[in-house]
Amino acid sequence: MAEKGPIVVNVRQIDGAAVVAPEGEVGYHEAPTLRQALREAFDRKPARLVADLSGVTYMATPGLATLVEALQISKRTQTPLVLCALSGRVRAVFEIARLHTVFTIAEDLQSALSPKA
Amino acid sequence: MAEKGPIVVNVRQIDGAAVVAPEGEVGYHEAPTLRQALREAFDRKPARLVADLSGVTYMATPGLATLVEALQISKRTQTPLVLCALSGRVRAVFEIARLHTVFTIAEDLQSALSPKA
Amino acid sequence: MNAPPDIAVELSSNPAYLCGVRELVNLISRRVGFPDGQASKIALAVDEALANVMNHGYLRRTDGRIWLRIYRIDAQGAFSGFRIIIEDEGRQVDPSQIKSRDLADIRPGGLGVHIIREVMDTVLYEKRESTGMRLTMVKLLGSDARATGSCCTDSSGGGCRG
Amino acid sequence: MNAPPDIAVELSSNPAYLCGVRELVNLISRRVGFPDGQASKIALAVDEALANVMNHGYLRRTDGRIWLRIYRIDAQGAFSGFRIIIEDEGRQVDPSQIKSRDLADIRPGGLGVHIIREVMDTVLYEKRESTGMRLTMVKLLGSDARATGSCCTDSSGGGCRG
Ligand SMILES: Nc1ncnc2c1ncn2[C@@H]1O[C@H](COP(=O)(O)OP(=O)(O)O)[C@@H](O)[C@H]1O
Ligand SMILES: Nc1ncnc2c1ncn2[C@@H]1O[C@H](COP(=O)(O)OP(=O)(O)O)[C@@H](O)[C@H]1O
Repeated sequence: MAEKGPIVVNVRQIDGAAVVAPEGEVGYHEAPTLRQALREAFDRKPARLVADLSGVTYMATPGLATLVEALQISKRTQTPLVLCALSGRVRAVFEIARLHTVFTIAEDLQSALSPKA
Repeated sequence: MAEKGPIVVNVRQIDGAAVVAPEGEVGYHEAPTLRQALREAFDRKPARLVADLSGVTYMATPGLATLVEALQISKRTQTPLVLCALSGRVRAVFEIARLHTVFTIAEDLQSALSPKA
Repeated sequence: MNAPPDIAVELSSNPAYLCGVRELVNLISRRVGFPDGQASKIALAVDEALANVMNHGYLRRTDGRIWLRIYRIDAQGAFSGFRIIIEDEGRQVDPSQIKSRDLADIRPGGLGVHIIREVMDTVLYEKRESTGMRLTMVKLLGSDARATGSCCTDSSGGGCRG
Repeated sequence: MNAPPDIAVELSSNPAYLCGVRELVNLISRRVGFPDGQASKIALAVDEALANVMNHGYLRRTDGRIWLRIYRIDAQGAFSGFRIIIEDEGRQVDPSQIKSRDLADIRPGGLGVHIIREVMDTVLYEKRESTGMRLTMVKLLGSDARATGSCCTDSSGGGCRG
């Protein structure tokens, strides 16, 4: 069982959408905490799940992998998953991994919550 | 002769005051450029000299030493020297060196230019 | 190759040090002349490679040793890139086992090696003679293509193409 | 003291590397538990010490070698501070010559050593047996007083108080 790192994940409910907002660096130690928060959020069967990454200062591959897993749950449960508010640094990691085309990515929380996203 | 580092020092004239504003990291390589800009500014006999440090990201002791030297010129020539807009990091260096009490330090450029400073 | 590295870091296999080493690599890459974007990518790749040593080489033990060495590559007197070598004393694996996953297959895992290959011009995993692994990466200035060169030979002479 | 350091950096005496090493020390200090303010001070002191080796030890030659080693100090199982050692192969000077200046005397120079002593709990300069100097600094968690402890003995046994 992976030990959990010192990461804060804020979870809110906005208009039927679950907004999961991790803060700080999401690496090997922190990813399990994010993973659990995402799983619990899916379990509550929201209309959509928004991962608000505005507070993420650094994302290493365990964080990416956790989001890939969330994408699978999203497909399986037919719950739209939208990522939003990626900093330049975080976006670069998605691009290097060529994952920016696989996810639905919105500019900010506002547009992530809008039905078009 | 010290080699000069890649530092930009902006020099302006505002109401008879010379405003010298270095940008970036002021370390061993960069200090000579700042030193020369300060000396030239004093040579033009301004009413006061303001060192605007708002653009300084890091100040190592050669930078401090250059300002100490400017303080001596300021005393000798009776030209008031005011430092302003120190970031938390730059201020900390002054405090560790116990030099924050030796200089006149203003919050921002505006108050550095006001006759009270 | 026998010249001393321009900068070398020896660290214990403790993830607490990853962030500091990443920033060191990032800042040094900028200072020697890599554009900011490339410098962050190099730092990311080194971060992933070090995390892999901690997780797979040392199985998350924090008392293993890791050596990171960075050599400048100069061509015609001008800086032209970095050779970065990471060595450990951890578990040896067949270099052919270290593969990036197929991106079409969306699932967690295998992203680190993928990123390392995307960022670097050459990526070579080898078993060290004694114990542990050696990863040699070359990043050339201005190159922004994924690793294509030879890959994955081990010291015993076996080889593969990733 | 014979245990391997938690993290060690070997660099050439090139000021281009100062900024990266400073950030490494800053981030690692935070990660192990120093408050942010103390971490920046530790980074500043290490930066000054490395710059001094480059300027005074190697007289600004950029091909000298510098070794920085950081050891965790644990007391009763809890992290309680860092021991930081910097070694070079540069010019040897009598440790008593390395002094911080009197602050009443406002003039440039001598600030680096002053800052190192302000930040660290113990500061010890020594001649290495062979060649070059060794600077050993201890910074304890929570301490924010200036260095008071013993200072400036060299290996030949001479000593002084700064
Ligand atoms: N330094 C290493 N030592 C041993 N095995 C490694 C090392 N680096 C990578 N590997 C192997 O390559 C695989 C892919 O690594 P990576 O792409 O980083 O994905 P992940 O770490 O998420 O599994 C790992 O699962 C592991 O089996
Ligand atoms: N690593 C070193 N090797 C040799 N001499 C040193 C070293 N560090 C400091 N010194 C001596 O101590 C003096 C004070 O150093 P410092 O306080 O940093 O001021 P500065 O570098 O501005 O002279 C230096 O001028 C130098 O003579």
